[in-house]
Amino acid sequence: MAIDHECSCNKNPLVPSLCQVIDVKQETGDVQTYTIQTMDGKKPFSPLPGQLAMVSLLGVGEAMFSITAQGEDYIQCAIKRTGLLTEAFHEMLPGQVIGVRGPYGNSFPVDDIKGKELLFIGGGIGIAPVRSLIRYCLEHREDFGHMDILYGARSKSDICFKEDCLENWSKEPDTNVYITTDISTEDWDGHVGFVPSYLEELGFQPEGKKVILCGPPIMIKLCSESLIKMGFAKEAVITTLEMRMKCGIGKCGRCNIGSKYVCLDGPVFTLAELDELPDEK
Amino acid sequence: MGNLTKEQIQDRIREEAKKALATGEVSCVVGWTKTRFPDKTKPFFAYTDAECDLLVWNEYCINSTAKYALDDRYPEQKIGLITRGCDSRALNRMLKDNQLKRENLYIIGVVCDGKENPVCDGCQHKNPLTYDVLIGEPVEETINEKRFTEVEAFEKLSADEKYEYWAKQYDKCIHCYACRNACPACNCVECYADQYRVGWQGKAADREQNQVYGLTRVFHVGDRCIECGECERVCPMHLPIMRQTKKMLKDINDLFGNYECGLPDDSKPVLGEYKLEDPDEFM
Amino acid sequence: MYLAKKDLEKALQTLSQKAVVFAPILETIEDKVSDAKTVEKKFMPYFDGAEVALEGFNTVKPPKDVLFPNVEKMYKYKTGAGAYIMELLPEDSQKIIFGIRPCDMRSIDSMDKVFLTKDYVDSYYAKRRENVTIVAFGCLEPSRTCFCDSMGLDPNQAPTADLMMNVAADSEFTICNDCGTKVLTDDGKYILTPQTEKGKALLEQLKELLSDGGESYQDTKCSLHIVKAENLDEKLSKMFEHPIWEKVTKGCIGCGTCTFVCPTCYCFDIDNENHGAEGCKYRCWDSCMFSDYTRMAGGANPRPTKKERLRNRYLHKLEFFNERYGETLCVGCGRCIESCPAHLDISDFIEKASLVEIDASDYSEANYSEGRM
Amino acid sequence: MSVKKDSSWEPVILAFCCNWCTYTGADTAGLNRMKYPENVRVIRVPCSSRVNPQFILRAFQKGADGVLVCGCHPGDCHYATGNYYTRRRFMLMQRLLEYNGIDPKRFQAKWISGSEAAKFRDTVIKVSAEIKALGPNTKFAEGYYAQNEGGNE
Repeated sequence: MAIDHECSCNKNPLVPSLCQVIDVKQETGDVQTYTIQTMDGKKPFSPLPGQLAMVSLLGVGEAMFSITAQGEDYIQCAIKRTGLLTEAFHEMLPGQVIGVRGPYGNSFPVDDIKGKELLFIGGGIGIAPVRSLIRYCLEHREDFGHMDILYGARSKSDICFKEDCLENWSKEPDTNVYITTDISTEDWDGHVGFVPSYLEELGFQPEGKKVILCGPPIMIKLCSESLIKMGFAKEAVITTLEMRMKCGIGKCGRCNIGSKYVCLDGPVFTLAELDELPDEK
Repeated sequence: MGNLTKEQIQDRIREEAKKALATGEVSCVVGWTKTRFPDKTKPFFAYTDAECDLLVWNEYCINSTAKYALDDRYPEQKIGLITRGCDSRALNRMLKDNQLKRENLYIIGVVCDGKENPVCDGCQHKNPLTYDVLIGEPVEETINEKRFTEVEAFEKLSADEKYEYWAKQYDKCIHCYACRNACPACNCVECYADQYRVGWQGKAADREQNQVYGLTRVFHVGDRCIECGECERVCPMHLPIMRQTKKMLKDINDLFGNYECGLPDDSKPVLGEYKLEDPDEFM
Repeated sequence: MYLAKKDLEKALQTLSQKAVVFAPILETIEDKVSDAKTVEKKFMPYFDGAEVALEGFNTVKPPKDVLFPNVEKMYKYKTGAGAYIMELLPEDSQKIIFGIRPCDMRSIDSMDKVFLTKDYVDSYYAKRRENVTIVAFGCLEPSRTCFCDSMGLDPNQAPTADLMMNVAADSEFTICNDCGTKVLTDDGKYILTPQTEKGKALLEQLKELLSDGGESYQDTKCSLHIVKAENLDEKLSKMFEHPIWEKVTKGCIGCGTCTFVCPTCYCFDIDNENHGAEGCKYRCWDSCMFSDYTRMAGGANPRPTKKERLRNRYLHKLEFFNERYGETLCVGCGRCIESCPAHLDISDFIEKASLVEIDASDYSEANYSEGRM
Repeated sequence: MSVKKDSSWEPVILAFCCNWCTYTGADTAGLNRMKYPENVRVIRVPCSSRVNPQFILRAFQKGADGVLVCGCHPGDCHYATGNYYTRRRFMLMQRLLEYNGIDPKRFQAKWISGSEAAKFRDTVIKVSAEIKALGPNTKFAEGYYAQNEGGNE
């Protein structure tokens, strides 16, 4: 039996290539952003907005992270400290050698949303995948209509990508940024309240608008309900899922929801697509 | 043997199960029902009278019912359990380990007439030790003179012979953890073996990891083993797991006096207590 | 073409010269303290004097580990100064799986679909698969838990094997003293039918032992015939929240036996083993029945109890795989039925699910258990 | 497993020492410039009963040739009763390991107080000599170094 190697990556998809962390940025108390380059200073690969990278700390483990930004010669991942592996990631210093493979997963449907008005909703670390699309849209600003960005964090100090959220994005043409925090603190004079209620307060018009929604599961659930109440079609709401992943290429079996693999067919789904899947998220 | 035939016991089980459900205090009764194979029964949860009529009693009712009480440690209603001698010891084990509350259990004891299971030949407790109702007349218990003969014989082998034997056995192990999941002494809320990220043992099912798993489990349960033989029965690769646990029990008997687990007394597990006059070999 | 039974050993010896031949062999572990010998039939490399048992029941474990080993090293690495990652691919050695049963052959077809299609090709599996030639053997006596013909297979035929081997139609049988099953008498013949180029090449190696002629025996039937709805996968897709799941999963003890003896279970985990600064990344079989399988770093688990886990396993076999790859993942080999500690029975589930009414809000075993015992 | 039993072979011995007695004893031995074999790696534990039997299995798995557990004499435990549990636990462990083919000399336990520097030295010398006589341990050990080069076959 001869096997046609029609793999999209031309090499062993399960073996990472060596890369280095060239910059570590403390975003919040428990989130760091890593800028990653190949050993010879190149970009590891060019992901589409919303795609994932399998990042491995040799000897500790590997896990899937969304790629939050990319530049000429780097990609960036924002990682929140939640378990043993991410704990180890947080001890990394610039110059750390890591393994990276990818990019995996589908991506935000950039062609579908061209010419549309966009509403980005992010909560907590959920802003990470959304940011990759926001950056893409800002780079191709003329292709997209009006943009609203709604971001909620626990408190001011928990806001990820502070320069982008608090300064840069609101300066962009035809872009509104709304930030809310769950609790009020002395250093915060903006809106206080949870994302779903702020969303209803702001009352966006559904016509010609696409929504990109990402955050903790409960926020996604409540926001989807609010959006549907506001008249958005399920096809117009795009969200991302997370599941435990090991291989990233749809073989190892664990990230399935029904017959779909989050690592291969996801992580980006519309609410309409999610409705088709069994309720095991 | 008790004064009831198998059919009579089966009828009484169904009757008691229905009675228990009728009180409204018991949500379901766990027993056995037929499968498509005449020599196999499967654990069965009866919630209604009609389902109670599917409960059976025959020589193939070999699965332990006790472990299913752990599925819901804080039930809203009592769980009814058809309980043989070994199951009642298993329940005592879990009650003593504070995994269950007696008031959450409704125990229908059945005097056991032996099952098609090799371990039943050495049974020392055919009568349930703990129960709310008892089916059948208690029988006289027999002492198993051969409880440790196999262990004693194995001890006499040379170190290399022993190692080779176990190495071959652990080569067969497929890491399915059936022994753990069937064992009433394995009642930790989260098993160390599921904590792969902590690094107690690797996940690969090779000889070294299997040996570590096997010995760790033996040591974890060795002083609390009730000798029900479930570990050996469920092993799809037929590893002689009891030969290990019985070794622990034999040493405990030799060093710290007569010891049997799962009896309704207030004794503690051997490794959970000490005596000042214990023998000392480390001076 | 046929091979006389007395020449089987010679044939295996001939094949062993060019490849490692995995055949169903009886392995005995002596126990010096009791008379109880443990005899296990398993696929292992053929050696001179091996007790090959083609006939009789199928092996306890399937031969899937020839293609997809229990533990497989993926790459080794070094951390810190001089860090490197070095791929470890399987060696280029030829292997033959000799005497695989039609159900297990069909399960290899399913694994081919998983590992070799859908955007990514798994390099490790591909390398092994290329170097493997498969000789299938038509069942003579299915064990009592076999139901492959209900799942659309024929226990006499494995159309995707390289070489098909059946006993001759005019064979005579005796009952084996050790295992109590039907075996070919010593003067019997095996009919060999090549089905691929690889199979023809194998026949070429054996040509001195072969003679022309012979009809193959095709009359083996499975012992278990089950009711299976035509559109079971569609039906199950509407039954995700059905009360049947609560009932059929109650008895499960949550071990991984069914997944490890299953010929089609292919899920794996990836982990590493460190020795100082060096180490290697390996993958090993994993089981969807374990809590660790889907538990995420924060502790959240989308499948928290055995109900969700067993449901996922059954649906993967009977619905999800159909939707993704167009075939059922259960091949009806019956291993999980024989090995399950709690005596759960997937064939029983298939029957019940086929008979159940989707809209029924209440499900009682009592309504479905009569009439089939 | 490559057996490296030549004359230069030195065993790897792991000693779990209680912080309150043996560790101090080992310290005193050092201060008094007592000589003892350097193939012993000391791991300080808060009490000998801190030593989980799995530590011992894991030590053998990762290449130790012998394991030594040292604690306070019965009655002297800093936590009053810890070493009584140790005593029961490791008497059983030693027997279980022997039952699985490990020479009982490879896993030993000893009571050594903070003032018994000489006993610590003597114990280490004795254990080291005994294990040297037994040779390298291959039982329970991971076959990593043997398979390292060969890839998957």
